[in-house]
Amino acid sequence: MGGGVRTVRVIVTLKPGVLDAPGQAIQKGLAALGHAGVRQVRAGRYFEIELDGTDGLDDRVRDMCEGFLANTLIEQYRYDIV
Amino acid sequence: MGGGVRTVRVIVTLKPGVLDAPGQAIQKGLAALGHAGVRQVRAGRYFEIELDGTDGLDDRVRDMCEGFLANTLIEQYRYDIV
Amino acid sequence: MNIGIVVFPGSNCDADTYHAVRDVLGYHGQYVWHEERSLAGLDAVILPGGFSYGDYLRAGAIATTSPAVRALKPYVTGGGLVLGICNGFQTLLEAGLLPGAMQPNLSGQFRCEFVHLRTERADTPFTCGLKPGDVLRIPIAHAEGRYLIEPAARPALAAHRQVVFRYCSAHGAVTPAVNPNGSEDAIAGVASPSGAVLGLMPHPERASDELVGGTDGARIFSSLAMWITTGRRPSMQPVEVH
Amino acid sequence: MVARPRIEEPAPAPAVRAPGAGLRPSERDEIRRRLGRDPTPAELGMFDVMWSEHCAYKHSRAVLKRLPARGPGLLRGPGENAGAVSVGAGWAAVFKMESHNHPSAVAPYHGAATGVGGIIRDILAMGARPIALLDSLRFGPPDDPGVARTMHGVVSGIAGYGNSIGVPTVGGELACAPCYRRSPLVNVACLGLVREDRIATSRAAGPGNAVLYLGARTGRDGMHGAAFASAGLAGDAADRSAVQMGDPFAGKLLIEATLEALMTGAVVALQDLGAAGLTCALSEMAARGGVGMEVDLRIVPRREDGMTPEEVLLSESQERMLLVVQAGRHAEICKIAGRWGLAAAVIGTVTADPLLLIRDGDHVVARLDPRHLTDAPAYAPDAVEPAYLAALRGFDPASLAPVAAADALIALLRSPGVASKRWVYRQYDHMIQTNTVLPPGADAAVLRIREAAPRGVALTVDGNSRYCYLDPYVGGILAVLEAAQNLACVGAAPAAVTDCLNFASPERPEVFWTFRRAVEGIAHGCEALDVPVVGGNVSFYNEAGEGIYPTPVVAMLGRLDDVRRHAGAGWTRDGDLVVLVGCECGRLDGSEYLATVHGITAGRLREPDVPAAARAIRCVREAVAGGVVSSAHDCSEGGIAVALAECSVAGGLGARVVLDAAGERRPDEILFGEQIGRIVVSLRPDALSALGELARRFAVPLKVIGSVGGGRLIIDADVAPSRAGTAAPGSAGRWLDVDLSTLAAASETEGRLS
Ligand SMILES: Nc1ncnc2c1ncn2[C@@H]1O[C@H](COP(=O)(O)OP(=O)(O)O)[C@@H](O)[C@H]1O
Ligand SMILES: [Mg+2]
Repeated sequence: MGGGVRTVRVIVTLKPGVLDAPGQAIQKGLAALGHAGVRQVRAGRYFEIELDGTDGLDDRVRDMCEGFLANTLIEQYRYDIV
Repeated sequence: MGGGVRTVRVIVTLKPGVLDAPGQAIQKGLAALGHAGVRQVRAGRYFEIELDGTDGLDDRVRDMCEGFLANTLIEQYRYDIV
Repeated sequence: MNIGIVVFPGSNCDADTYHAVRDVLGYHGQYVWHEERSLAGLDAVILPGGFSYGDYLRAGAIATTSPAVRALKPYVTGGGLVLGICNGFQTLLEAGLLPGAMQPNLSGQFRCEFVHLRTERADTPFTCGLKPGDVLRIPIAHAEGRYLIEPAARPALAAHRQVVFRYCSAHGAVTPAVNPNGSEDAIAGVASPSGAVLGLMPHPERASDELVGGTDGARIFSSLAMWITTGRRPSMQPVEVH
Repeated sequence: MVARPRIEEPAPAPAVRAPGAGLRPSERDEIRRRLGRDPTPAELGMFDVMWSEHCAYKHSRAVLKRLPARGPGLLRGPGENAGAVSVGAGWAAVFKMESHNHPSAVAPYHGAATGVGGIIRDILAMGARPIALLDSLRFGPPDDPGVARTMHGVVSGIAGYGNSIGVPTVGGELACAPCYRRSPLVNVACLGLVREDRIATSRAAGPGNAVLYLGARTGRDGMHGAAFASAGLAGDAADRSAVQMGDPFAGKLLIEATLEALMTGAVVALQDLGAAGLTCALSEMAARGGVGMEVDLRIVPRREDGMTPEEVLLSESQERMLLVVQAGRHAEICKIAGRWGLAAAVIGTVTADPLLLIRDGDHVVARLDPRHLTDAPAYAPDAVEPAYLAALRGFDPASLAPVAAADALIALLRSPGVASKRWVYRQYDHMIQTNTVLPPGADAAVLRIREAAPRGVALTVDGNSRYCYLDPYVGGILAVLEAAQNLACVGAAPAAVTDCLNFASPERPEVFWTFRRAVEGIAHGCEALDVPVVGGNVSFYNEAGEGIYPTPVVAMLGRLDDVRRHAGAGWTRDGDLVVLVGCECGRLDGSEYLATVHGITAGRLREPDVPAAARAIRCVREAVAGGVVSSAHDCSEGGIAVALAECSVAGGLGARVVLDAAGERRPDEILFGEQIGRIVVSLRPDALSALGELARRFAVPLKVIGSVGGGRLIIDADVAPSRAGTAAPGSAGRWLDVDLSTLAAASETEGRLS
């Protein structure tokens, strides 16, 4: 198995079309603060994961996302490995 | 003022040194599900903002972050403009 | 005496606070809609608990954009008294009217239960009827009540004696076991240096009636009433910042 | 018929689904016959959802007629969004329970959260302010990490929604069994308060009146959800649109805006947009009022571009209401909506003819009698007694190996169904609105009604699915009696019942038989107590893999004339007497002891002596309300030993008790046997004669079994010398001697479940 430590950055957002109440509230808040031209805000979650070993990293990360970090019924995820 | 619509991606995380309880909980959750070798998890928030106009974008985004999206007493932010 | 209770669209302890102030204690209270731009004429303003604007960013963050919260700064400068309860406390932090920041409870969960509070400072408008060391039994109900203060601001907090309440045992002992949310130094309530602005996580309005929750919380409201009716003014304590 | 207008239980659906796919060939024929033509695609989609099991109660309607909808103080029974009973001084309590099982299985947090939102809006539709919530939960064994995740997700979802909107969750129940592993149950009841003369209606009326949309904007949420709650739970993770997301902030705004709108006097009728969205609200409101409506879908406020008329008609977006507003007064309502930051729009008008005319701009998408949609066909499924019952009834507890009493007690206290639920209810704001006189932890919650002081109400939710598995009829009776018994312990008299009937597929004759028997049992129990069933909900098709146990759940509302006269479960005073009200014997059949300690779910349940239990319940209520006793707690799961342990832990005081061990009965049966109508009370010695007086009046057995005091729970066996020879081996002497902190630690779940 490959050694070393890798950092994975995961972003989880709601699928398009799913109600994003936080995003809407933040958009309103920005407008109330006087920020003009904010067309849309989408809110999501971010995870920075330090992982041991480099083998099968994609599979491992996908597993974590599908089984835990995201609810794929309503959320989508993307990640990059640093 | 420059036209067009730009997308800004903001990531807000806790400053180093501030105990990241949600991150620790996720780390434990991953371990309980059998994911070995998860050294550390840091949790944060993610925002995808669609903005009208391209002028002074950096200043506008910094303003939004400092004054609103992040609590700079305990949080740090970074962003990129797509 | 005229106590204003600010109503945000997502406030949900506004009516409870009003009930405690008016029906139980017999003081005059009035609701103040969040779009109000002036707080003039009010002897004190209470920011009640709830979820001001849904609290989808950080608790209290979006509330700082409202006219009523923006009016707080001039109101305080002009000698006004402000009490922030739970979400109101979070809002005062986000608005920069009190030092520090809130994080989610260490448990990661909402907590609704009775806690004990040790009175650390009894010379504020909200605690003048108490003695230092008095233990109050009052409930909490929050998901984000872990009070943190950045290291650089800690000396000032101590020097100005800004910690007004700490979580403690029934006998007044401050131990990690009785800290319900992981707050730094078991801090449950913080005031401005003069004491004119107080924020606390526990809900005194829920402990103002013998039949529901006891009457320890009423002592905070009756302190405020005593302060106002006797015409006392908050005084700056001597400050030593190291 | 009992009020069962709509339900709020969408299930995941395949992403692509033809409209009408859920209809049977005979139903398609019936639609053509009623319309005298082929339905339009939109109409077909409307029939599909309105004639789903979920909305139409196709399989359950006939059976539900058995439930009694009459009783003292009943104000609204059949035909509205929720039932209502009087609580005195001109105030009405509105009460209803609903399930959100399927959504909670796939998205525990959001499924449970939207379940809370949905039931709250049913109460709101009656013009009432929601004042309390109860939750009844079933999960698989929590040592399974997947189950634990679901369980925590559900609890935090209920907390997330209920806490935000400021309605206290004051009680509930939670039980675990393997059959719920992939089919968790999430039932939520809501109580509302409204002045009797201001109870609202959903009957549309007044041709020319405005049909007004109020609330959050419409998106593609939960498309076809209602139709799919009527199919078994398939594991299709590709679907996205059947899961709705709630926005509790919008839910709070909707409560305030709706109540303010009602205060204007301009609102003629209203209903929430729940399952089947606009389709359901439009057709039900029109059909109930015997009128028609003309509606333009173009005007419906939307969240997304490019929605088709069918999508707008069927969307299950949350936090929306439909109002009929007096002609010319809609601007007042729109202004209120604006103040609360909600969308509002007049989307149509009421018409005299019973015709639902739905346009998308100039294009007519549906044109039909609303009653065609609401009067769905009903079916009488076959019912066959399940074969498994005979085998389970043959079980003989005499075959059990003895277990040390203290070990069994600790095991019982640790089991998730018996252990303290503090880990659950401390996540719920149970104090907000400052009316919670007796918080969760007691047998029932007690709320004061400030508007009608000194009156109060009590709330409990009960249902033992193990009993229903072994005998659904007896289980149904026992659910009702246990609820009443819990109310009695806090000093309240039963006033109204709402139920949630959770079953597997009604198309399986063995399942349908259990459904029918359970309803008959509930009906019998309610009739015996003279308490009306004011509403409820049926959830079928709970069968991912194995089917669930028949799980009827009963929520009961009680009245207290003087809310200050209540009691808790815990001992309050050293030296008080401990008295058992009701019969002394319990049985091991179907008991928690069998399940937890021996891993057996079997036995024959006896039909309870309902009148005797009802008398014991009345006796205890009078004793509590009359201030005769200091505490009261019923013996439920785990029998008298667990009840005594709970009284001790709750009161922080020990007790010394002697139980009759004469005769052939096994010690475990005496300690852990279960039976309805047994209540442990504590009282001052000088109050004993008053209690004896009550017991004689109600012809209820009474026995002093011990006294409160010390830091240990000690249970001794009393073997009368003359009969000592006949006592079961090992029964004499000291059965139990456990210190309080051991009991408390066993019951506490901190670090195990939380
Ligand atoms: N899911 C839940 N939510 C809120 N409270 C609960 C829940 N489950 C149990 N409780 C509370 O815990 C206490 C004990 O519940 P339970 O053992 O079911 O009582 P009983 O046996 O008297 O019906 C009750 O006050 C009940 O309301
Ligand atoms: Mg009970």
